[in-house]
Amino acid sequence: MAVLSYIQAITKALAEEMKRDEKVFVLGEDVGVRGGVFRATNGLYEQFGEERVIDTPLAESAIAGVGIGAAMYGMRPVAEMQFADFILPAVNQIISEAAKMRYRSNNDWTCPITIRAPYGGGVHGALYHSQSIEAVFANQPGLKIVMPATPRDAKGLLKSAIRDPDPVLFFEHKRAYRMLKEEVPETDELIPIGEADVKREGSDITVITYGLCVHFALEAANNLAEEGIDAHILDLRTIYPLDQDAIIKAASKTGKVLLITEDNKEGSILGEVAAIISEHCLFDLDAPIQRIAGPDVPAMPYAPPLEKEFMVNKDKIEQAMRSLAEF
Amino acid sequence: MAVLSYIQAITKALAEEMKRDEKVFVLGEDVGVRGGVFRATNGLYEQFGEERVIDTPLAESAIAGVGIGAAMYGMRPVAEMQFADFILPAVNQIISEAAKMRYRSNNDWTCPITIRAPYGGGVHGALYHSQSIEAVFANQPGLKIVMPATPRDAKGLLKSAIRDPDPVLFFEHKRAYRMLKEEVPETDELIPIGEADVKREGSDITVITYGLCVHFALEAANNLAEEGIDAHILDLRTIYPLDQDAIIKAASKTGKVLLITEDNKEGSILGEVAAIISEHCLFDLDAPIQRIAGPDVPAMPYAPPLEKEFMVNKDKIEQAMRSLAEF
Amino acid sequence: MTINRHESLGLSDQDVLELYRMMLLARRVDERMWLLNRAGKIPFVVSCQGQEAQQVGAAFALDREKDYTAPYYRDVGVVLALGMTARELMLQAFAKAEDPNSGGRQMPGHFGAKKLRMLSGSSPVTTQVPHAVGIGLAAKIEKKDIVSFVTLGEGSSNQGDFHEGLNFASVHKLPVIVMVENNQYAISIPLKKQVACEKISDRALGYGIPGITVDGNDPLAVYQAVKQAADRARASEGPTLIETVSYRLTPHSSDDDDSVYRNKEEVEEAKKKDGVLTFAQYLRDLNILTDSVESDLEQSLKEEIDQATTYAEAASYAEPKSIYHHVYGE
Amino acid sequence: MTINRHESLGLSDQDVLELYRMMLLARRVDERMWLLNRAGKIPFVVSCQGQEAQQVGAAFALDREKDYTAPYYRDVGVVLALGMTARELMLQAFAKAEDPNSGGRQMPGHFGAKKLRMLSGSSPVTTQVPHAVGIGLAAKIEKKDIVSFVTLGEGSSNQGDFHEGLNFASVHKLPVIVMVENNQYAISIPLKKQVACEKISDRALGYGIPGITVDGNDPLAVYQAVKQAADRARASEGPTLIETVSYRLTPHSSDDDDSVYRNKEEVEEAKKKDGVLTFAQYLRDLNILTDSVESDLEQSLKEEIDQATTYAEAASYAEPKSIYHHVYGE
Ligand SMILES: Cc1ncc(C[n+]2csc(CCOP(=O)(O)OP(=O)(O)O)c2C)c(N)n1
Ligand SMILES: Cc1ncc(C[n+]2csc(CCOP(=O)(O)OP(=O)(O)O)c2C)c(N)n1
Ligand SMILES: [Mg+2]
Ligand SMILES: [Mg+2]
Repeated sequence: MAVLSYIQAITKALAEEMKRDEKVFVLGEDVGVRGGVFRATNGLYEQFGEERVIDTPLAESAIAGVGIGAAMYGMRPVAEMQFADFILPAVNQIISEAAKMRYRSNNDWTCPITIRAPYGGGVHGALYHSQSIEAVFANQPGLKIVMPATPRDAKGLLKSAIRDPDPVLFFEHKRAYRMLKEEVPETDELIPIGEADVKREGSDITVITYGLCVHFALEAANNLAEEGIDAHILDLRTIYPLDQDAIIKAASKTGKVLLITEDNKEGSILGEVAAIISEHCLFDLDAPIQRIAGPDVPAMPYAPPLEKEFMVNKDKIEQAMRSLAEF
Repeated sequence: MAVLSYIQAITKALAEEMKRDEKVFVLGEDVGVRGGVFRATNGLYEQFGEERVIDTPLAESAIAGVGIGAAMYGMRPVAEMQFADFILPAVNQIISEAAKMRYRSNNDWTCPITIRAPYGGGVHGALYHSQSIEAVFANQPGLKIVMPATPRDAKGLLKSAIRDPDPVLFFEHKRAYRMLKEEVPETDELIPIGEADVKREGSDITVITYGLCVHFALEAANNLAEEGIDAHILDLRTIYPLDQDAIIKAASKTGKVLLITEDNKEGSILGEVAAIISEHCLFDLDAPIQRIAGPDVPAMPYAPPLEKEFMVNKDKIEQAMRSLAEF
Repeated sequence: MTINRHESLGLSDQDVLELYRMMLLARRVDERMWLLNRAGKIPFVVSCQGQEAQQVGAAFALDREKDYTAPYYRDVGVVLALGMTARELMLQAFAKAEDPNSGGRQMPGHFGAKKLRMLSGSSPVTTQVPHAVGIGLAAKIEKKDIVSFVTLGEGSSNQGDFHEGLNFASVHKLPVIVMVENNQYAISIPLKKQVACEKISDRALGYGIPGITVDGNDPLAVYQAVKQAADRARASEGPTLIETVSYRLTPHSSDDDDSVYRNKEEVEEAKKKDGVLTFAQYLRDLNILTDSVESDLEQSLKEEIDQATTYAEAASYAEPKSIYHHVYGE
Repeated sequence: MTINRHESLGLSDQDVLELYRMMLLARRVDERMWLLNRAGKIPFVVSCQGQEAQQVGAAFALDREKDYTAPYYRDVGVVLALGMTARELMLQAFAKAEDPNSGGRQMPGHFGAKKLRMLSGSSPVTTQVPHAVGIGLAAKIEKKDIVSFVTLGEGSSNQGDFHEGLNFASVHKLPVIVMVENNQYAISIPLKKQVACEKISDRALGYGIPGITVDGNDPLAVYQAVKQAADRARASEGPTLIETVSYRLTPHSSDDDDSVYRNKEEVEEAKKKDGVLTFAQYLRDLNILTDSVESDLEQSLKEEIDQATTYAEAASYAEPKSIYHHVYGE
């Protein structure tokens, strides 16, 4: 096993899949010679050539739409949106086309495209380079949305996404890219889409979250362990469709649930998680379902003190976990 | 008071606002000579001329984007999307631009645009003329989303939307257009955006819903009244941002809550409603929070038996209300 | 005297008769749909009438064993020429389980059949343009001799996806043919309120590709233009934009009332140039279409459509519970 | 001998000196930003270097008391010429509360100021094109003598909003000027991988409007083109598409490393045509810019920028709790 950063894990997954299956190709803005603005496709152009690592014109609807057409043909396109915020011009292609292709054609045509995009804040990216955009898509049957929290998950889930027979949106936390490192198996590990993962076993309170917040929660849990508070942490990993069983199990286990997202609070995917819990295990609850999220303002500002005020962080989480435990 | 259909109420609101304020104008596909494909803008072209009732090229991103520019200038554009399903090419303009204009400019520029769109199913419209699309937008601070259930609400809320200093998405149920009729005051009635409305007082169970489902719920409630079940029905009316107080009050009142939407279940706006309840009045609940919604398939099919299977209807609701009462 | 124009295009008398048969089949199927709609038997029709010549002419210029297509909702002529049958179209109109396009899930006019390499289409206009470009890209990557052919209305050429798709195809020199069927209206909006350019094909210059405008009522002119574009595509010379000019003879759809926005005279005037009539005249002038051939043809089409209708009407809907299937692959 | 080209454009010697001062101010502000960035004082710069001539030339051709603008992120020259000050730009760079563009909410380069009738811009490219068209529409409805001027990069001209916006403006004959600043790159993607047309202005034909390509290093050529377009707009003759050709002299932004995708020689070659240098030479040749004028100018710009920097660095951030304000109107 080698220690890989989150972004190295992404690059490795891409390289391995391109090597394994020549139907796999990459397209997006600056993914070629430049290797991507974050360098997620670093080295692929050199290794696989310009026909399989395609620099596209600056047009997200075309990146998605051309990818969809190629996927219908039988290719396995991996499209990159330079920032998740810039996926919005492609919403019609993703929701009207990719998500509905199999269904509308009664299983005749399929659309095995993967769309990767860096999301998330805390990088001085201001309003348009910091957003969590998943809620826009988390109501579209036919789509799957994956948001890995660790390098190992990132690699194994991206490989699964590329092999998945249906369209997958794959959101990578841009602050995780270089911040997170861990040992990642050299083997061809596939991590199944649709399964949440218990990142920490615990018995006092349950934290359900995804993405970078998993780490904040784990750090907080470590601190709280010293105070005798034992947190159970479920990483959703796939945020659409949700792993209902895992959510119900995790919530029932402790009866005290804290949900965390970096997204704006109202209308985030946490609402659905809360609904699942209150539909299925209401009587197992010993406390109201708590949520920590970004505030309901459009997106995080640029100036450092303003960004800080917006961002969910370890301290906010730790405090909420503590009061929930004490409830 | 005159009896108006839902669509007549819309047309009347438009005409009154255009008369009151010459900054108000209408733009969209076929809204001029044709008076709209549903005839919502019927007569406006004749009354206000082609400069204020503008037939646009077939391009939704431009309809929204040009409207946004005009709104920044100080006009009060009312843009029509021919079907809610076709708002998707305009998502970037709506979310990145309209919703964030005031915030990103630190209150310097504003964007008082209203975007109307007919949504909803049960009209043999198949996948792309039947969708409930609100969840795509119900996570965007800066936006308001209104979905009136009655002619009177439609008129009063549309007038408020046009006068609102911020962007408002205004979704009209296309099956309600000619099906619903009621007395609507001739006066200049403004119904406030952001306030839910109790459409029926009751003490046994609480139903929270919006749009056409309000009527199904009211009909079901009438039937159930004969069985001695007394339902409290809250019409959300504004589905973003939600009227939290009204939701908490309605849920606490009976302790048994049924949420209803025509949208696909997972990720619909009901999740947020459930989250608000389970955050604020968990201990007032006597039953798990129930949800009735469309199934998690991309959208309703065309063939009548398939469409019927998809659609929420009075019977499904009545049954759910009965079992909740019996819980 | 009428000059034989098809020979020099490499088309035999039999070819052009078959071309005409296809046009007429499209017209007769379409007419039947309206009757069924007005009789309350099918809820919706969207028509090809007035566009059959360009549709069939174009389809005949493709390699119907290899090429991919992304037809738009009016393309009854295209899909018939590519191998969809009248029965299949009737199954679609009646929204029955056997409809190969979607099993009754989608409205009529939403074509698609993998066996015919015909991409599945949706309602939001112009999304198919990037898809067709994606096919072209796949063909290029895989070094396959495939042409990707896509159609849309002239109103739809104002969508962003038209621009983005054509630009992508031209930068990557992909084997794509984009054919804009200019029928003068986008629902109620006349051409001059949709665009300010003289010709839709003027847009080609912005992509550095050939842009051609042809008479959409003349199947041979369209055949020739599409053939040349296909040759270019196969020679790796990149995409072509073709505009076919004709007129929409019916209302936009069975839900539309066109008397609100255009007058009868205009429609009557256009009917004189109807490709079905003018091409029949061409064939009659060359003695290819004789009275007896014509009446046999009409007779056989009528039987085909009658049978198709009877079959489709009697066929079953899909099971209600089937709506839960095929959201994701199993 | 250098010919006086500005007189015939109605520009006095003082005008062109002022024009040059503005170009130089833009350059010097930009250079200072890089120094501050490399010193770790400001997190981000996106540069105007190489595009000052077109930016200032264009702005000078507008009616700066009436017209509306929607500049894009490189338009330091445009916004300075329109009345934004070096201090305001520094406040933006340091993201301080007094930044008139956004109070420190947005990144540098996201301009906007209602008092200057300069629309607020976002990061997703090209969205400003329809906005500018909306201003043109409002001007037409309200019968106001307003020209709406919008800029974007050539890479951004491949977005759907470019097409949809220009089409709308041309159909409705709106007083809009769309200026594409073609600097040869969209981040790492060179022009030939972005478009296949010869000139970006070739796209105008598809909208039935004039399309003009001018040397972006020549402020007078740009001034003339924009002036003519503004005259057309004021005469209700509709929109104009202008392409200004130059070169991006810096990396895409302070986060970019351009050595990965282009070589130094290419950049050095382009620097020879740098409008700041060539226009200075023009003014020197005409004896408008003398050594003493130039050193006074540099000195005064330096002082202005020093003061702006000092002020902005010392200024306060907005209150953290202010992030909850201005989501909706009160
Ligand atoms: C994105 C989108 N917006 C609106 C519609 C509604 N609509 C369906 S067809 C049509 C007009 C299309 O005109 P054109 O492209 O000229 O094709 P034609 O119907 O004339 O063949 C419109 C507005 C749609 N289907 N998709
Ligand atoms: C919709 C969108 N996609 C991607 C980006 C990321 N991005 C920022 S600038 C840029 C290149 C723009 O190139 P061009 O339009 O030529 O302008 P230039 O920077 O060269 O002046 C890209 C891809 C963005 N801002 N918006
Ligand atoms: Mg048309
Ligand atoms: Mg550029």
